[in-house]
Amino acid sequence: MRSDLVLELPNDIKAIEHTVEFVVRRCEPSCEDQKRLRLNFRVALTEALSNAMLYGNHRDPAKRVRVEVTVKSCSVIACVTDEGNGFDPEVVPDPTCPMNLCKSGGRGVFLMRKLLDEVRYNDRGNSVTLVLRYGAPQNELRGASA
Amino acid sequence: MRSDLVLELPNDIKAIEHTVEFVVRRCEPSCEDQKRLRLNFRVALTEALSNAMLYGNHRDPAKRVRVEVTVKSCSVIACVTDEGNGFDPEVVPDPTCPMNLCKSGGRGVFLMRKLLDEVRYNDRGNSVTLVLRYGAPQNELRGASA
Amino acid sequence: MVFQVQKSDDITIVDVDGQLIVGNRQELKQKVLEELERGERKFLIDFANTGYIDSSGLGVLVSLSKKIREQEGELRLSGLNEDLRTLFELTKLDTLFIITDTREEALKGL
Amino acid sequence: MVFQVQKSDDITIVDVDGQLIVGNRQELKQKVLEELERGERKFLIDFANTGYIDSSGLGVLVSLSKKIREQEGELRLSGLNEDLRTLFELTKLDTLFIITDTREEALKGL
Ligand SMILES: Nc1ncnc2c1ncn2[C@@H]1O[C@H](COP(=O)(O)OP(=O)(O)O)[C@@H](O)[C@H]1O
Ligand SMILES: Nc1ncnc2c1ncn2[C@@H]1O[C@H](COP(=O)(O)OP(=O)(O)O)[C@@H](O)[C@H]1O
Repeated sequence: MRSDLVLELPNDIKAIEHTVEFVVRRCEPSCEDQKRLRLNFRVALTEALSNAMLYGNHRDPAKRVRVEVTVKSCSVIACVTDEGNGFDPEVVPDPTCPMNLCKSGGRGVFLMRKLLDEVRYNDRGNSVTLVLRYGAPQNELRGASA
Repeated sequence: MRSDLVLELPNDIKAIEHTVEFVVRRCEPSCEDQKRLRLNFRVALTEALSNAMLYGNHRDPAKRVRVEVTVKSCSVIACVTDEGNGFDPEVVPDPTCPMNLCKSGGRGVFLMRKLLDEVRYNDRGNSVTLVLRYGAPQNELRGASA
Repeated sequence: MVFQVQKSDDITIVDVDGQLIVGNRQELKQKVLEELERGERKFLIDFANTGYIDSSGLGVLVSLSKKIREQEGELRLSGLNEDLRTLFELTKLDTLFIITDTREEALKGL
Repeated sequence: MVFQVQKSDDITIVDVDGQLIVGNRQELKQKVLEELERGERKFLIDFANTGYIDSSGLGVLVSLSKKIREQEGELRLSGLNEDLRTLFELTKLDTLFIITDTREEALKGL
């Protein structure tokens, strides 16, 4: 299936806010859950983009981040891919453990997972697919209502 | 040279406004001529996108428009490509002729050329490159001041 | 973008908030044609809150002006900032329309 | 986005207009740390005009709160709408901060 929107972005964290805004506006007309699009999807996409730019592409301005967005009748899907070597998303520690609560970092992957219905990494770990579902059959653990 | 921003857009004229806004915001920090970025470039990019969607892609929602943007120290360059068969930009009539003045159409290509320093089609005619220059060596016939 | 329609005596005033471009021009056209069908004859389109206009926006204005004149009505434009005026000048459409600086001037003349 | 700093008696109030995210968090951090160095000790960050916050925005709040406490100061947060509260709850940061509904409440307590 062809994506509804593809972006190749410069590796510039200043571009994240406008990019997220642009993608969300594009999804708005078709999305039946404006509230979770506005909060959950927006924050999760911001996390995915900043991880791609900061860790995947190591802030290298010559690298790019690719975003593919697909809007379906019951979901919005965004795939964010960087040019890095990836990582193992399974070993990210739980930032809500008392030991980690006072750390300034480590909440990005956790938030994505909490906020969305599905967060899937490729094997290499340099590409993450974010899924926000709405309409009937929904994941019970869907973040904002947790 | 790699573009600073690449977009593959759905063939939906409702997406044009947000796309133009997104691209212009991306160019703003580096552009030394905010006035012509805001008017000349914005209008010209709108024309290029609507022609690509309406004539190139014949309003077909399965088709896509590709936009490549490059921001340099003395110019902003946008290349807009559709999936159509192109046309001959040389035979577009002058809309300011008294005969044409009362027609409702035919001002898009003309405006792009008037507003920008350079408007270049590929041989097939399905891809147009828009150039807004600023800083020292400028085209004398640069639109807004004409 | 939003098109707001108001009446002042027998004049129909349309405010264009945002852009008048290919994605929304039909909306403006429809709004004005509805009023024309209802019997309205004097129109003012105010661009004081407009960002930019593209060629298809200009095209809609040309076609509305023709339709209004066919019904012996009149269309005026007001509130064009420097940027928007440039577009009318480049396309020589400033010679086709009655354009006034302010809405008040336009209302006086209509 | 803009960070506006005001003083009310000995309290430094920072308004976050827009988003607090990876692209601008350093700006907030710097503003607050400058005030801390100048000797200010009571801080209120008001989110009444904030759209959303990402994990790095939350991270900056955590690190500011630590730095302020090290100087025996105090940081409060106010004006979080339902969306923003959700983010604090999911990350359990609501247990780490003193959060009040309104700016007035926060000022009274500080
Ligand atoms: N796209 C990526 N490429 C490489 N490493 C990543 C990527 N995304 C996340 N990581 C790794 O996972 C860790 C946890 O990320 P995250 O939960 O977002 O917290 P933080 O960004 O605060 O470190 C990062 O520190 C980084 O090592
Ligand atoms: N990308 C394109 N692909 C095919 N034909 C095009 C393209 N762009 C412009 N044209 C042709 O050029 C003509 C003039 O376009 P333009 O000056 O924008 O005025 P208008 O859009 O009002 O017709 C169009 O009617 C169309 O036939």
